[in-house]
Amino acid sequence: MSKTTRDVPKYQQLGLTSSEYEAIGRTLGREPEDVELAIYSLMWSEHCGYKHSRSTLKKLPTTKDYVLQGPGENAGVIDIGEGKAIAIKIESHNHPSAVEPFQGAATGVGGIVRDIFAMGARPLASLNSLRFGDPTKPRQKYLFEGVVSGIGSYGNCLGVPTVAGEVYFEDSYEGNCLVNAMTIGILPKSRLITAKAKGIGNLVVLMGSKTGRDGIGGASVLASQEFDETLQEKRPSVQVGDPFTEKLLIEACLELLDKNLLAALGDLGAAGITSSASEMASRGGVGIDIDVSKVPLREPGMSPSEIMISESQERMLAVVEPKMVSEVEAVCNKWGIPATVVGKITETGKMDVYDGKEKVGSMPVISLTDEAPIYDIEPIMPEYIKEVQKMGDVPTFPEDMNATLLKMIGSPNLCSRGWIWRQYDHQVQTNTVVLPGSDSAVLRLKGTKKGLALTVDGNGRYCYLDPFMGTQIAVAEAARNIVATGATPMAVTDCLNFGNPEKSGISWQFRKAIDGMAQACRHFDIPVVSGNVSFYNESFGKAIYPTPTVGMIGLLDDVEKRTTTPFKDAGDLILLIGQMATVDGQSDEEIFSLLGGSEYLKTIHKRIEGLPPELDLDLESRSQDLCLEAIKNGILSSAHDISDGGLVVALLESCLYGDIGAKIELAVEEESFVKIVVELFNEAQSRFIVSLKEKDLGEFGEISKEVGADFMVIGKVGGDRLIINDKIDVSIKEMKKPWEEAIDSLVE
Amino acid sequence: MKAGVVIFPGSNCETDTYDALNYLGFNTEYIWHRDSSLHKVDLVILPGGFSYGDYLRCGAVARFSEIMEEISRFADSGGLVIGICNGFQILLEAGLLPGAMLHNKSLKFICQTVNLRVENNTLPFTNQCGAGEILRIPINHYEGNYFIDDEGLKELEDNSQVVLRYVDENGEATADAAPNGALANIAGLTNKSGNVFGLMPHPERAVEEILGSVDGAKLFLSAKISKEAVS
Amino acid sequence: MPKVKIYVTLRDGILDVQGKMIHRALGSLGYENVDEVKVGKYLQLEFEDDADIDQKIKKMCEQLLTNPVIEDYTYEVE
Amino acid sequence: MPKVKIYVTLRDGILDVQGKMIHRALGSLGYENVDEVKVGKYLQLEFEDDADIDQKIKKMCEQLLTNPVIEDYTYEVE
Ligand SMILES: Nc1ncnc2c1ncn2[C@@H]1O[C@H](COP(=O)(O)OP(=O)(O)O)[C@@H](O)[C@H]1O
Ligand SMILES: [Mg+2]
Repeated sequence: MSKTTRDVPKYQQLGLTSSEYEAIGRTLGREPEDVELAIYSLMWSEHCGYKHSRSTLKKLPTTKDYVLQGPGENAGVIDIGEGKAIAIKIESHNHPSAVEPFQGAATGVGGIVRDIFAMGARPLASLNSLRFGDPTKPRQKYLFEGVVSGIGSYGNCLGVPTVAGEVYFEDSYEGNCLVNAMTIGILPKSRLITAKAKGIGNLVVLMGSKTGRDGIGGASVLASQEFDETLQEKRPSVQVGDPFTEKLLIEACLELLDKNLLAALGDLGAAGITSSASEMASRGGVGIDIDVSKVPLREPGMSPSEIMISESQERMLAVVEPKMVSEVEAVCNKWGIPATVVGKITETGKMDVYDGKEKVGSMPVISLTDEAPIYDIEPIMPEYIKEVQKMGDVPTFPEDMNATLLKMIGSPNLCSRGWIWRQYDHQVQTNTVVLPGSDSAVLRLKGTKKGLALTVDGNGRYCYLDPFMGTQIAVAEAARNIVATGATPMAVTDCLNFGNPEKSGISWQFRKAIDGMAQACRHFDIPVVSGNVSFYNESFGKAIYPTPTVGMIGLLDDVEKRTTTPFKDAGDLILLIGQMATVDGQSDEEIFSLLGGSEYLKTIHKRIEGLPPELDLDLESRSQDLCLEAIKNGILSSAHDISDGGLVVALLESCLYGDIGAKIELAVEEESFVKIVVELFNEAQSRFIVSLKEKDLGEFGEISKEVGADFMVIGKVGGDRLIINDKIDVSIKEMKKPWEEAIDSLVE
Repeated sequence: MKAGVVIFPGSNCETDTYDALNYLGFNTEYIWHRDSSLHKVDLVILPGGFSYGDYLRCGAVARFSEIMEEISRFADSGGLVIGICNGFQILLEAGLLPGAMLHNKSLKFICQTVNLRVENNTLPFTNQCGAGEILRIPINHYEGNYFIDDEGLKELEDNSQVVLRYVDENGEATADAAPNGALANIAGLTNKSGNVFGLMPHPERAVEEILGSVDGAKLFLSAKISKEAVS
Repeated sequence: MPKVKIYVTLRDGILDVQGKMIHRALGSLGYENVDEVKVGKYLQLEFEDDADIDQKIKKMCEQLLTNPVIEDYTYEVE
Repeated sequence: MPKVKIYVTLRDGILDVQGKMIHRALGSLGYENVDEVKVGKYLQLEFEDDADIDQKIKKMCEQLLTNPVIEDYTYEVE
């Protein structure tokens, strides 16, 4: 042992502070044993204990009449009628993916899928939200390719379609990529089960893969500290995914639930048996005994601590009545899944760990869960905010707008994501009726007329400039994406990716973001039913952009009414829902400031500054109501929200996906070049591009009056070019190649 | 007509196939890989998925399943067998169809809809298609780069065993039209006697308007009609 | 306990896409003096005893471990 | 022209999903006396000359051919 490690007390090596160590001693009334220390260190880690977020998260709205299960379980569950319910959850796997992108992302998918079938739901679809650094750098390319293929390989093998997602490239993620995986599942309401241990004397059954040394302290420790050189040493703890075993585990668990053989079910994620067992006991208000000598091992010579905290993948923990055990074993056997009784439910209120006959640890269950320490770090607005929010001088805009547009549409953040989704099976289960390439994916629900819309959205750059507004926009954009397909937003699952929460500046970002999310969700009346917090996304002391990602699900009563992004028929009118961004009488500086935080400013002028666009929640609701009502009345041929890249990019996307042109006349003062540029590229919120038949314009106007939303007719679908006033004139065919092949040429 | 969809550990298109067949009016049953009988079905379908995780090689382990012996006997006696994607790979590994699959030439998984030209419309799987008709059906695989030696290829072509070929929008079997690099653009083929059919595309994903194409239905319906004509 | 090492490669005449890709990648990293790259599988088996070991290995390889349509193999017993 | 054979295996403690599967499949085919199966990659490189060959191989392996986070390798020059 080297000198340094000998001098550092063991608790500190495990990441506990001296006051935390003392608190453990007080709880136990003695010095903790090795096993106990290992267990506390993980349960009180940020990842399991939510020490820096628990109090803030309470601000989020989480209830509504159809919410069957809010935050606190493996996944949130909502009632969608006709006896069916949907489980939904998102989770980060940022740190494991930064160490080993393929396996990190693959096991991220594996983990979130287990959360879903742990609720009794059959996994129905997955999404992902990704962030990397500059994709022209070899390491970033390697991470990006590895993550995409890891997500694909795991999900494809399981037969769970990956139907949507988002990816952005910003320098701030260079040392710390983000990989957020989201899954939803469907269940008959009667099959809903929770990870709430019950029934004194019931047995605890471990199902799935054998336990090895992989990922000892992996996810929880990795996710609870910043990246630095010592990470190298942690490498061997990489966990490898085995999607084949997971697939069998899904089938076995759902069959066990259909046969009513389980009293509780939970997955094993970070901190393995430790967190699963203690959280199940804690929710049920009972005690639990675990005998590590019963756990089937993959490697010889594992210590009780190692067995308790191993993060071997593809394992589930169930609580079973003794008389059911043989039937449970029979079902597992059919699917080739080992199932072993490793403990029992007790009335002690303690988690007692045995190694055969010998008791090697005994801890009050709630001391591991509810009583984990809480820290409230004083939030202080970071220095950088004032600096970056200032808008610099008005630059000289490039004259050639066609070239500018070409550059934008071929840039990493705006180009087609086809390279990604072609590697994902997005059709298995034959429910995907709006494929990737629209604002949200839409699934039909077999046996009903209904459909589900799914999206995940975040905007790190906006949140960096203004975390409150940026997060509100993330919620609004997700809702807008759901609405653009004709669905009504139902629920949010959120993944909060931030830097080191012990720093007051990060604490400020985090609180502002939650305030923004809470206010927006309350306004739209969309409950947050599950989520995940990922802190310590820093490398060498530098934090990522604060990046809350918003996963959202919406419901269509009639899936036949779904609407997609692409323009359809020549002659259709093109309408802008919402308003033009500029108003008469503004100075050039005022107009220019509307480009704050935009893709245009970043891609063309390499500037990340200003304030993100403003969001007026009432205006947003009215715009959404107009779009949604029009779709429900069946009068829209296409709908697409305006977001990254602004009006012109949204128009071009509808052309590119539809393989058809458009002619647009914008009402702007011809002589003001600043105004034109800003109108084309600003990212003002609460807007959609929709198209419809001329005969339906009257009806559309009626709806707009009813809901009080603005719109204007701006052009017509047709031809093979996008023409905007005399400023833009590009061939759709010629734009298609750079747009479609941008990622290919980046990674090849 | 009674169809059986075989479930191997790791199959994941069995439900899709089952739903598609029922939608098309078949009377469909699942067959478990450890069953020793085919439940008197008229058509056996080996669905897509990742049997045994596709570890080692696709289909390499599944071919030893108990049910495969029955399927061999069934095929030998002229019974209709369709292997879709992983099912095709299993049939190749089992030697019920000639050739083998290699990694896609891009070394990437590919999920997209392709154009397929019907090369032989006299089979029990294609009699509802026109000669040279172009079908639009999704593919979804990592190992669909079909290979067979020169002699084998000649035999396939001579016997009109090639059923489907990847083609471009103009119906030409150009090299670029096979996204996976398949030899001679082969997407689907039969055995010599024309009763065992393997194909990489997923016809069960193209049987309803809402899924974007109904071209896959033609392949299943062909089997149904040819069976009804016999009985 | 005999340890068996089995090397599985693609048969001659079959395009080794992985090999080709790695060759290209090596080239672009500046390793210019590599003429050819072939990629195969490497299997390591531990046997309990060496009774009939050659015969067993051959049978395993032909039955399961390789696909003779596309693959060749060699092995070593240690 | 030196021929280099590189054997890449998973590092100890890293789950070998393929090996596990093959082991099980061999068992069910009646090969009972196999204790362990490990699956790795086998690379064959032909070099134009043997200048600095060891150094080059090591660099290649670390840079491209193996994933040092989860894999180990050995090699032979012929
Ligand atoms: N990582 C990804 N995985 C799967 N699909 C993706 C991914 N990234 C983007 N997509 C898909 O590409 C399309 C465009 O994405 P994006 O521009 O982020 O949409 P929006 O701005 O409407 O949220 C969407 O259909 C989205 O689902
Ligand atoms: Mg959108």
